[in-house]
Amino acid sequence: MNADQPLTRDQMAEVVARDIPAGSYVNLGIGQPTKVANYLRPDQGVILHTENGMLGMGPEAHGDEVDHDLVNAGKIPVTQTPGCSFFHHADSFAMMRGGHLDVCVLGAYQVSATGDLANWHTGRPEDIPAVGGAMDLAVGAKRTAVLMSLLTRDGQSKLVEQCSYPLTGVGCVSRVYTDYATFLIEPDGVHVRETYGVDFADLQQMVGAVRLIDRTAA
Amino acid sequence: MNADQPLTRDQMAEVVARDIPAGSYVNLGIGQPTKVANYLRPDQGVILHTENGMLGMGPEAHGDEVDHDLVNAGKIPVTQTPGCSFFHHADSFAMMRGGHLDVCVLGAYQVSATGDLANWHTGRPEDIPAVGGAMDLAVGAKRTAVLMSLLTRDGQSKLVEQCSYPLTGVGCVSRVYTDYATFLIEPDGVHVRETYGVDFADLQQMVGAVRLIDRTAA
Amino acid sequence: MSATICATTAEAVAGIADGSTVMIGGFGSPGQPVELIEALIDTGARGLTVVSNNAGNGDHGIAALIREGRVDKVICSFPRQSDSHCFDAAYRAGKVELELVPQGNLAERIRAASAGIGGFFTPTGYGTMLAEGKEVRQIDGVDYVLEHPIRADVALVKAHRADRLGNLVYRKTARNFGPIMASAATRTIVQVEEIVETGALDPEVIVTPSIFVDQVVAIVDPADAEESA
Amino acid sequence: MSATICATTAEAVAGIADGSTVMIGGFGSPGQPVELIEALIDTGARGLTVVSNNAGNGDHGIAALIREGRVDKVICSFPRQSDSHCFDAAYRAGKVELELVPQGNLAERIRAASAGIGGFFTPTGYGTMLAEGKEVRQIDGVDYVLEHPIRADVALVKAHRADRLGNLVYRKTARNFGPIMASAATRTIVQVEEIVETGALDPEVIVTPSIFVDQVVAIVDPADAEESA
Repeated sequence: MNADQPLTRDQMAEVVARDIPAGSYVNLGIGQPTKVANYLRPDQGVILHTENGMLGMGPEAHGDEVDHDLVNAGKIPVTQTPGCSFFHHADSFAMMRGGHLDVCVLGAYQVSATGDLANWHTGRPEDIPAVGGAMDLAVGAKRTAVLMSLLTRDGQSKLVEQCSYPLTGVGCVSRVYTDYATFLIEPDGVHVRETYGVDFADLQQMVGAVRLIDRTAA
Repeated sequence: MNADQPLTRDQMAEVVARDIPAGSYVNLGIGQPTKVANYLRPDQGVILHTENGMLGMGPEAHGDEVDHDLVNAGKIPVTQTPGCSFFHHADSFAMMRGGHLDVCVLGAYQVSATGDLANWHTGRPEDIPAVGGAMDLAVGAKRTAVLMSLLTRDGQSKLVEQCSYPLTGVGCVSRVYTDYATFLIEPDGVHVRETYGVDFADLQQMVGAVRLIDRTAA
Repeated sequence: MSATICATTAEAVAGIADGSTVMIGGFGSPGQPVELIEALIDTGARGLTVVSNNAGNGDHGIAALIREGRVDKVICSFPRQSDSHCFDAAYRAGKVELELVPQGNLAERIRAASAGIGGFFTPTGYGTMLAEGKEVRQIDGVDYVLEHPIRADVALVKAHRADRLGNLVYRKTARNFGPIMASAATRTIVQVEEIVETGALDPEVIVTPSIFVDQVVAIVDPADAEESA
Repeated sequence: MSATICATTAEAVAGIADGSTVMIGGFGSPGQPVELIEALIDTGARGLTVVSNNAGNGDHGIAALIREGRVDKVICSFPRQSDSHCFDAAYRAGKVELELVPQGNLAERIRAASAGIGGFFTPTGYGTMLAEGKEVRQIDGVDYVLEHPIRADVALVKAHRADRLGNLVYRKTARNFGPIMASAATRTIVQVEEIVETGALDPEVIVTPSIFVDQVVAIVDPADAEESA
């Protein structure tokens, strides 16, 4: 969709979901990317992995479904699906690090033009750092995608030449889904696949220093 | 036992069995050391490990007990005991390499005075080499014991200053059970705990260059 | 050596020395052995290094151990949570040291200790501040960081069922760090909801073989770390 | 990507290229996927590197693959057996290269490939001729050898049951190399005795999650490698 308006968070999740090939094994991290699950079609046959030791994770649990021994990476109670399996943490992260997941979707503070990811630490000395599985997810999947708003609250592009926040991984991101555009990070540069509510020239101005390649007509 | 005669193979196995502390987890390798199992008392509560993925291995299977999916490291059909468990090869060798087995008993071509072990390869160029789990077992257990005849067929001591056969492991053997004596390999040298059919002086002559320490009176 | 079935948590945790490194299972609340941790607090042991995915949540379990001043250092991946106020306060007061480890490296370092591996090259963390000062190497075109095993004197683990030999099975995502911690510590102490006769667990489904287990205690109705009073 | 249920072994192994590295499960006969190997022979693929614990026994399975001249190299721990005449003849004739690897290093190198580990320090083999020319390092007073992952294009694995997603369970000591090979190859082809409906396998007892499996074929009454005619 080359939409007339910037996408809402739900629309962004929908674009990501539509892009996931049928039959993929997918990790949706924590927070906003988990919304993508709401837009996966049953006939897509996507199987969700959660880092805390499960394949075939189902939707959030409610009421009597809640089982305190069954949570997702955000420690929210979830359900199981037929054909799910449980395994320990070393096996779960071997699955990630070994490149067995087809797609991983993460949030980000910043993504660089060469696919560096910053999403785990503000770098502020007063903040207690916590990394969790972010660095493992960043380098592990066959395709690491980022889902984020393009601009910070004060209007700065989060797609940058070089990350100023502490890195999560180097050169690991290949797609960036934002409210204003979907970007493909390729060896020859950052391609723009779609824009939403802006045209290519507007977008180039928004991201400033990062030189974009227009593929919206393709 | 300080016996009047050199020990038979069965008696050697019995001495090894008697030395295994109650409640130990033990690997008996392949070949002659597997005889040790015949002399373990039920009240010893010893649990046998086999490298091909099982704890709680039972005796050899006969007749209707034979199950082609249940074999020991020598690929001989065996039985299972209550409380046994199955696991894959990486887990099985992690269990060995990680030092979780209390005792491992192996055969040998030679053992050196500092506990080097040679038991996998004759070194003859015409022989096809095969190592199996020998090197893993040698370095993995809390205590690696060797069960072997003291002398080669032509009367050479297999307890040697330095192994002439290709090594299986360096400094890994701490006990050597033979037909003529039981040896303890310790930091200060090779101690003789018991002799069978020979006295200490005879034994020292048989092993030649390796200087022995007499503890038979202890 | 064979596992011992203990009548009480106090008996199970007896003898944990001051200054011990203690692995504690759990991913947040699921799998966290709250009753064993409370028994550890009761022993008075101090100067502990805790290895766990999180640094405690709420006021019980690991959070209580930190609040009571028993922990000098935490090795974990995710200390900051909405209800990690016990850790947060101790950390900001400079009372507890933090070694932050990416979760998969934490799991793999624990697994390496259990498997007798002296070190391994991992891609995770390469080029980040968590790899600063560590040896790096490019192998077949991929950049790796060298990481070393994390060993422990004691592991406290929560499983679902044990047999009398100490074989363990877990329940759903409460499995998490239990199996790898059980196999990486010199002494492994386990709380389970039920102890069954030896032979009652299918040998195909045992997750932690008894060789890794030293003490087992049954807690029939264990507290949830987030909810226990 | 999701696994495919195949009607025949020919369909399951289709497309294995000449020169492929092929992991083959089994410890001797238990776990050896004889029917898949025979289908591989039928494809005519040549110049293969076989990774397996043994180098074939009797006249079927791996032994037949070697006898038919399809194998350029074997990476294994124990080629020499009482009935390994097919390998022995090919080896002595200089037709097949042998890389001999201690069994635990073989398992750990396969596991490293599956886990994205670039290399690891193992104590096994240190100071022996099987470590000659390899990097060594002393860490905390223990001597180690650096070993690297063994990856494969294809794994042929025999399991007991699969569900329609490709989740696997094994049977007794036939489990052996199956789970680690299934997770270390680009493409994993599995023969099982029975395919059950998705959801029929207890999620707690699945040994190989479906993510590692590409093709599944049912062989109702599989041959034993030592006995098949």
